[in-house]
Amino acid sequence: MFYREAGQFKSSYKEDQAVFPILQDRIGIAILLLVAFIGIPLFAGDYFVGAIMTPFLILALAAVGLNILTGYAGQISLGTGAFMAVGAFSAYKLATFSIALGGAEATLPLILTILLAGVVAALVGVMFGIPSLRIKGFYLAVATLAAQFFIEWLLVKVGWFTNYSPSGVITAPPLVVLGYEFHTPAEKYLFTLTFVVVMAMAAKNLVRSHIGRGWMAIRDMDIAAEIIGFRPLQTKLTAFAVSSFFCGVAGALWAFVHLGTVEPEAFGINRSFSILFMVIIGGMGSILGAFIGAAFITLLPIFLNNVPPMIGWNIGVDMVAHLEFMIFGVLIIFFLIVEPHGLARLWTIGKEKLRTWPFPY
Amino acid sequence: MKSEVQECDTFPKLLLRNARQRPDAPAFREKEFGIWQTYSWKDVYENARALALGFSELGVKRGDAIAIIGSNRPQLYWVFAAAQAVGALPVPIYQDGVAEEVQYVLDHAEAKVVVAEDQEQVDKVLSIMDQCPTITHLIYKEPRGMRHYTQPFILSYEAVQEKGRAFDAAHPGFYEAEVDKAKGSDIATILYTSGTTGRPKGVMLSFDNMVTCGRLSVEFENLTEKDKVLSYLPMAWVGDHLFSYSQASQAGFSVNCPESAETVLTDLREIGPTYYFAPPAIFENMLTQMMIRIEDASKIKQKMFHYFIDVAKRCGVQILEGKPVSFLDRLLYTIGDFLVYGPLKNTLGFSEIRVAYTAGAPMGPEVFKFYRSLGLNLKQLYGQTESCAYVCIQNDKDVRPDTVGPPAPGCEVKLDETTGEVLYRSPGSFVGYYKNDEATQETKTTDGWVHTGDAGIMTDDGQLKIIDRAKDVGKLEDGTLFAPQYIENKLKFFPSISEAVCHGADKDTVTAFINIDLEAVGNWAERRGISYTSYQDLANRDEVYSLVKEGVEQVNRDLAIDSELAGAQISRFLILPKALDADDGELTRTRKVRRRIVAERYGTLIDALFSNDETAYIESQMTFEDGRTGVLKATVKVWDAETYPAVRAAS
Amino acid sequence: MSLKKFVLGAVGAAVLAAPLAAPAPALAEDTLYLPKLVYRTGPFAPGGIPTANGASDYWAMINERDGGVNGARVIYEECEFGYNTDRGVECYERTKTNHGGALIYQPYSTGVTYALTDRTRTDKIPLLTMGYGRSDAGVGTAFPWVFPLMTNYWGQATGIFKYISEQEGGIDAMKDKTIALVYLDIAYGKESIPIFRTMSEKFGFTLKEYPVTFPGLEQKATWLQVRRARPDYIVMWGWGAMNQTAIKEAAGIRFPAEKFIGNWWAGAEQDTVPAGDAAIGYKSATFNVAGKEFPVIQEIVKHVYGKGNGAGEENVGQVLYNRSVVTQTFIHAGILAAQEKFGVKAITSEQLRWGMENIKIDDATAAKMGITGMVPNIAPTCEDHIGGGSFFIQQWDGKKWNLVSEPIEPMNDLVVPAMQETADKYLKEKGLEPATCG
Amino acid sequence: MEDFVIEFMFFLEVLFSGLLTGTLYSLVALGFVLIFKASGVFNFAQGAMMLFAALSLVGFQEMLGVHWTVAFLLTVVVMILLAWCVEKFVLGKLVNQEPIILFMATIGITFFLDGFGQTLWGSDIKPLDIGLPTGSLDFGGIFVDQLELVAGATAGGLVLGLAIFFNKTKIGRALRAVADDHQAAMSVGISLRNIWIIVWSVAGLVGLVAGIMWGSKLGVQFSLSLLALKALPVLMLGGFTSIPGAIIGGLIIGAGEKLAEIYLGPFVGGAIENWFAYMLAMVFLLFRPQGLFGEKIIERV
Amino acid sequence: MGVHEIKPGDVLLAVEDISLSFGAVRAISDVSFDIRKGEVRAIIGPNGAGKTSMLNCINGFYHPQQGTITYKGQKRSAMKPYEAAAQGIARTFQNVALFKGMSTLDNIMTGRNLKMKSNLLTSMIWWGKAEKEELEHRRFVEDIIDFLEIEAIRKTPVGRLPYGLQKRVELGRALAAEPELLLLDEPMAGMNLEEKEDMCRFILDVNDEFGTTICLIEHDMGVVMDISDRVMVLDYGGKIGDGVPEEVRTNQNVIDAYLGGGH
Repeated sequence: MFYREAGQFKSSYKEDQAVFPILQDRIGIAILLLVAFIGIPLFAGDYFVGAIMTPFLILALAAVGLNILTGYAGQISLGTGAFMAVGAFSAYKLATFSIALGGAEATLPLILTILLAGVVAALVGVMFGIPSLRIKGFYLAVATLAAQFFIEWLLVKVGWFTNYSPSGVITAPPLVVLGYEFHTPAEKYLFTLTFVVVMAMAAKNLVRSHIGRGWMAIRDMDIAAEIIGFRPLQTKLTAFAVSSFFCGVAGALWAFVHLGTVEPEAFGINRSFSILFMVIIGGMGSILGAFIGAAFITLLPIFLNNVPPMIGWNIGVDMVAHLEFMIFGVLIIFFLIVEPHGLARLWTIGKEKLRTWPFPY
Repeated sequence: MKSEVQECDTFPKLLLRNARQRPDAPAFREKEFGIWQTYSWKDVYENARALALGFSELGVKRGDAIAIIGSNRPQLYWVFAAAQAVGALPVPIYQDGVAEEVQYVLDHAEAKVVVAEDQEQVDKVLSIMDQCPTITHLIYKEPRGMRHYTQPFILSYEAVQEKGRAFDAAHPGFYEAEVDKAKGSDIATILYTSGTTGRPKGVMLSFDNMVTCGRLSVEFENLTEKDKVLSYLPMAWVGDHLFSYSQASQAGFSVNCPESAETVLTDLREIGPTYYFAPPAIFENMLTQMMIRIEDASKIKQKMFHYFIDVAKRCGVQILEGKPVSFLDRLLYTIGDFLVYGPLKNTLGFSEIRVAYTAGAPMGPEVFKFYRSLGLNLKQLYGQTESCAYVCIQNDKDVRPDTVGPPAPGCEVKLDETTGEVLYRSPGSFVGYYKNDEATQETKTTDGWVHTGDAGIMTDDGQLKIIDRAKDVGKLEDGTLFAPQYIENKLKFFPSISEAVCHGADKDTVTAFINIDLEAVGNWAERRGISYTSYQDLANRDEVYSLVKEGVEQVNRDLAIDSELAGAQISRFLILPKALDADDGELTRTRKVRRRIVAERYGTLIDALFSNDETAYIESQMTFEDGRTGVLKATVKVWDAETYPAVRAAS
Repeated sequence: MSLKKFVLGAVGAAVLAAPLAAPAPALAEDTLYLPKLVYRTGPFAPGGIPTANGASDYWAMINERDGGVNGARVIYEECEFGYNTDRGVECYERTKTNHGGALIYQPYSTGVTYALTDRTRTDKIPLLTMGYGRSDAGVGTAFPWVFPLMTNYWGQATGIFKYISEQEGGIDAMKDKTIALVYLDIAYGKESIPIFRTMSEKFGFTLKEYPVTFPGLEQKATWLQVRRARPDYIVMWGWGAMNQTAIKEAAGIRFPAEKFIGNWWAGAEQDTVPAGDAAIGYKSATFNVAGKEFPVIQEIVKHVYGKGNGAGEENVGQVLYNRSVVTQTFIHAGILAAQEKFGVKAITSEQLRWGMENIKIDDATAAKMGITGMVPNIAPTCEDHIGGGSFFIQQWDGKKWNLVSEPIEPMNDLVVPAMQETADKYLKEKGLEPATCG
Repeated sequence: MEDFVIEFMFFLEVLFSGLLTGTLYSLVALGFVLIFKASGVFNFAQGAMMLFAALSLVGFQEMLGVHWTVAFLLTVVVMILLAWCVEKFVLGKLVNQEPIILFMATIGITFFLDGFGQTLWGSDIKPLDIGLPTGSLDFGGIFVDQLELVAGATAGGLVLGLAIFFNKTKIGRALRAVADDHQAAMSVGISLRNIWIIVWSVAGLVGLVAGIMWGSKLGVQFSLSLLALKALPVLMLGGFTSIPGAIIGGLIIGAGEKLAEIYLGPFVGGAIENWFAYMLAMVFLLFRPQGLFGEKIIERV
Repeated sequence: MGVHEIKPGDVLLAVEDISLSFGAVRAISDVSFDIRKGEVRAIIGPNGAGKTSMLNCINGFYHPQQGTITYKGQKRSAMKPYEAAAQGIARTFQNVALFKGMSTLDNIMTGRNLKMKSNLLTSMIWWGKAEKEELEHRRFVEDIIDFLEIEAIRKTPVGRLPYGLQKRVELGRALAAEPELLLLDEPMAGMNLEEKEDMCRFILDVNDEFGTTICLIEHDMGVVMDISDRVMVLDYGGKIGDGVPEEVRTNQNVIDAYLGGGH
């Protein structure tokens, strides 16, 4: 309906391969970015920015990470939480490195800290990805679950990771980049948003490169992929590394930007599951899907929880919570029945419909 | 000092001008290897120059004919200018013509060089080489599969250009001199008419003809270098020659060639031309497709679609022509534009169109109004090969579905008082038929008036209205005026009817052959659970007959309120067991019905229509989809249709 | 994306609508807004329900009986977070600005406490974590907005040890004894380990640590080890489903229940009743006394349940219920103190912080609040957010909890320096300056 | 020497209690296997079904004040009803979808059941007492939990019962057929729908039994649904499709994690049961990627 | 058998005395043959004759228990399929093995994989090297698309294509690797006559235009005889005939195997 594609011809491969080849999409995404970067921080309250958008974005980033592994490379993982934890705790260790040596404050630049934390998570991810060469399908979940429980356990057990904090809780240093401290929820949100946007772009670039095609090839038909020249182990491990890198950065952001003080349980098995749900509901093999899925899994329950009091329906918080669970469950099933391949597919189909509007095809 | 108009009196000169004035502006685009490969005017000039000199190197002399056979490709368009630059006559040939048709033209034009698109065309030409002794060289554009063609006279396009460049280096100034030798009155090209009857005739057009028509029409429509056209109609057809060559050279706009015949619609959508031409059949076909597609949409969408189409029917044309319309209608139309018309034009690739033409055959007024009501500035153009397709053009502000507009700038039109035949005198009036003076004299009077062969009426305010081919217009036994095409066009507005042939001259009543549209009716049948095995089977179904009958009777009702033609309503019809086909000679390549052939071939059916028989048996030669020929044997039902008494229109 | 926009829009609408929907009674009357994060659902609901009910009932009673605190009506509002830290944070952010601003938060969740430590500092809202949270949060200069009050985990650990040594006839008698520490292997459970290790070193008893994997449904391996180690006492740092399993398992290895002592989150009816007979004789720490005989509880029964209201009668008088009620009386006292000091009825959260630092629960106040004998006296200061509290040991007799000890004071000579040390480390990592007092 | 005897006795006790715990895991895992075998669905909701069944049982007992056997029967009816609903509203609409989609759908069921169960029966902890013995027996210094003995016996009985059901009854044979080939099952004359209802009912029943066992041990409370996590390594080790695999897997995991915790745990700080179970399963899978009893995968092109 | 009479060209790949068995099942027993550079070599045989297994051995997917494979003059030890691919052996599959989640274009692009060098970091950043490389290979792939006349389905997800086109795309994917040796596993299986003719034309064109050596297997003798330079016949894992099509056609063993009706 909104699309007027006639006349948008491509006279170079560069234009043809663009992420958003359609003008209307570019306009849409520009508006979305404007709203995200300017509209929301200006007009939305602290609650929306700090308690809804920031965690949503961070989890969406983790979902992008998992989507690379599960959606693109076809390797199921239930260790996302652990890789986030690795990111969070690595960032903490890196940031407090100089303090631990007796320095006055953290010296490593914050952004570098977070990225390096992602690298550490990537290394750990590669380690736990090695069994993927032999173990396939649902069975692979066992390897990642082992990572999940083992890493959680390790972080609780080994005091070094938490600088010997008695309870195993880590405390993030202040968010300072080039002398500027990110303090208010809106500032923290913008910090997160920038990270997420840049990394989502990077993810999109990756999945449309030959590396991404390798992942999809392995996912769709691993034997054929190997025969045409993809090295299975290398390809899978790259996926594990990149995925874990994203999750690690998300974990570091979660600890440093969102919570500030965090215990290992924040990255427990439930986190892993919920991010997997985001990927499935959002749509496997779609960067956009990761965002939609994250919105569905994180925002919808909050929304459902907010509705009854908003409409003046006073039924007690426990009842509201129960209703929230039931409706949420029903909606998951509903959307799966409507479109089993995820909300992103629903969006794609909707977009296709808009492009051919008013015709059905 | 000559003005630019005088200066640039030939195409090679125009090309040079374009290459200087707008060297980097896109001149041609071709969808190839997934993207629109773009050639600037400078590229075109350089390529044409190399090719032209290549021709010289091959021994082409002034006045030699160079035949072009292939689909619309930039490289083939360049042959025009290249040939003309060295004084040769480019002769484009319909690429889907069978070998003997091609052979006739090559032979008649005494072509010396043939530029063919690909292996398929090369093979076709090779198969008739023996009968065309004038041919010295065969040039191919697409090297695929040509590796094993070792004949010395077969050359690649690049090789010729290479020779040309070498020649250029050896003879500096030769090209410029050759170009300068040409003057406006020289013959620029020979276009062969497809001819509904008999052998094709070679229409000689001078530079003055083509260049002037191009210039006048460009001025008339304000075409600029920013415009885009999609060139997908046969290069041998005068219309394409006018738009893709003459006007493009004049205005400097870009000509866009589709990737292949199958992808025309996609490519049309991608390019989004600002200036578009299509014969009525294509517009009709698009409309049919639209109606079929919308029937698969959800009920709500269908309702919305039809509602807004009705709104457009009510006020769309007025809005397009800037006439007063009620606020509510205007509002509804705006909403409709967002919800329906805009998207519709978008899916068709018409979003950016400023001017669209249709010509070549009269167009059903309903179809015509439909497109205009969507906000598409569709206009009728009247012309023929002999006039460089330039006689009458409708004005933006005064477009009527039943006329072809007033004479175009520089043109004069008059009617033969006795026969009603349309005659014109224009800058585009052809020089003569090649090697056929007799025909030239028959057609062109000494004072320059050209007979069109069309019957027409001049309205009071000077607009020309074409009724039919002059020889086709007849009278029923009782003297009632009978214009078969007029009725046929009305019939063809129904999506289920793809073609119709009416009979009735000198008979007591009008009858019709109907061709159903396989896709539309097939879809319709599927939705109703009617199974069928073939076109023939489907065409013989009672359900389908009923469907067609509804259409026929609707046409009769329409005719009943038309004062002049009310008496000629269709009383009986039948559905032909096969689709009329150009391969069987029943249609021309531009999909006009060859009445004589149809009448000969289906004589027994015509007899049945005018008898009281309920069925008729037919045996006929036909070509199957895979190209095999066979004999068609069928028993065909004949149905009666209701006719209505003439209604005097209130006005 | 359209769906995302829809959800975002809807959520956004909810957010925007919230301040509009909330009536603005401040014009008409003074109010005190006390949001409470609760978990009436999810795996920890058994503990969450009585705590939530206690608070709900108490403020209902205050509004009903007194028309609020000094005439300022109390707006008590619950936000369900299901013991899920993310949702707890969301609840906090959702409620903190409602009704003129939240006065104080009491999350009853370690995870949420950690997550809110930073946020409450920024937002200047006190965080009451009575009996849980960071052990070092008692250092008021480092955590000016956190109020653990009473005792922290370390104090509790030293107190339990003191109790054990009393049972055994003095500290010296502990030298050849073995204490098994069975703890839930998460941040909360680990909190007491350092102080136990210090005590073990100092007092010469043998300490055996037995982590129980979260959530502690399956503890066979732990108890087999305990059995092999044959400890003299078992101290348990448990929570939720772990507790009754542990009590059953202890009975399974025929460990004498009276030598099995839980901390105060492992000593409620919810832990002992499901364990059945196995729990008879089991002991636990508590800083509040169970039972319905206390005036404040009677007032609740009279003013709330007597009028057919109330959140859950079956919880009234239970350990966790009473603990929540006691917590509310401390807030009540803090509000009173702040009202008096600042001379306004509708105090702000910053004023309440002063109030909380200046409550003085002595016999007189306790009598006034109706909690005499229900809880030890405390008197926090700006520097000391604990206030020198003490606690009791109680024992389950199969029907109810009975006190079996006098108030026990922690070994502050051990606890305070340790607190100071980790608090200093916290400040350094955060790059913060200590707050000044006075 | 005596030390050795004591150590050995202790080892035996650890092993035995591990095996018994393992059977309790197997009970949970059995439900997964049944559904996966017959419909290829990895039923994430098995834990929630177990909780829901146990909650219903206790709820009926409390609400109606009836004997537990009556409540048991009522619960069975509820579970059959649930199976019918699952087929009717969820699986029936997702026929021929990929496994991961069906998996996600069962997550929807999980959320719904969690909310629904708590709405009906509340979130409080509820003691479950149907007269199963508690406390431990002393076999010469080896303590054995009576409840776990009962659980072990029940698990054994269930497996036997299921084996008979699958091998000797017409429905059972159809169920096995459907696992191999949907077309074949159709030709037996039992509709896929009914088979799904039956298999989900049976899984619900198994969940109920597991719920009773675990509920007697822990009290009926929300945390029961978390036990599904303990069943995962069992499943992966035993293979998703093998009933004996679930039993053997349970025994291996149960014994393995207890032995590891006691003999390995102290060296690394303890509480290693959770990850050890998965590591164990993973190491197993590295050698047999299709699980203990899964069919060998031959790669073809 | 007159091997030496056939058109000149070095031996590209030689298989000597290969045997392969799965447990007790013997898939190939003691087969030797060679493929010469530039020829179209066919392996035919009834279903289950061990044809696919032979291809699997050649491209390293199966490792024969016995015998040697010499490729480009070098004896090959047990290698992984991707190593074979790196040495210039590409193949198609009997049951189309396209990557269903990707478009035609992307599928063929995967064939360029071995030639693409950009690493993780440059790919993430995209601008510059990675993009340039991607576009260069796109251009190459477009030639293949043009060659195979599949322009219209360039952006269509392959799952939606009819079978015949899928096979064509698969051929495109193999061609994208610019292989020296192209193995085609029943390229015409399941096609109608017209599609078969098209495929034959493409195979010959590939051989002709790119000079690619082709080894194809088929169970249907007819088409193969027309387009192959040499044909080897397998039956029950053993070689029963080898030579130019005419020879094979008249070979009694072959006639028996095909017409004997023993199977």
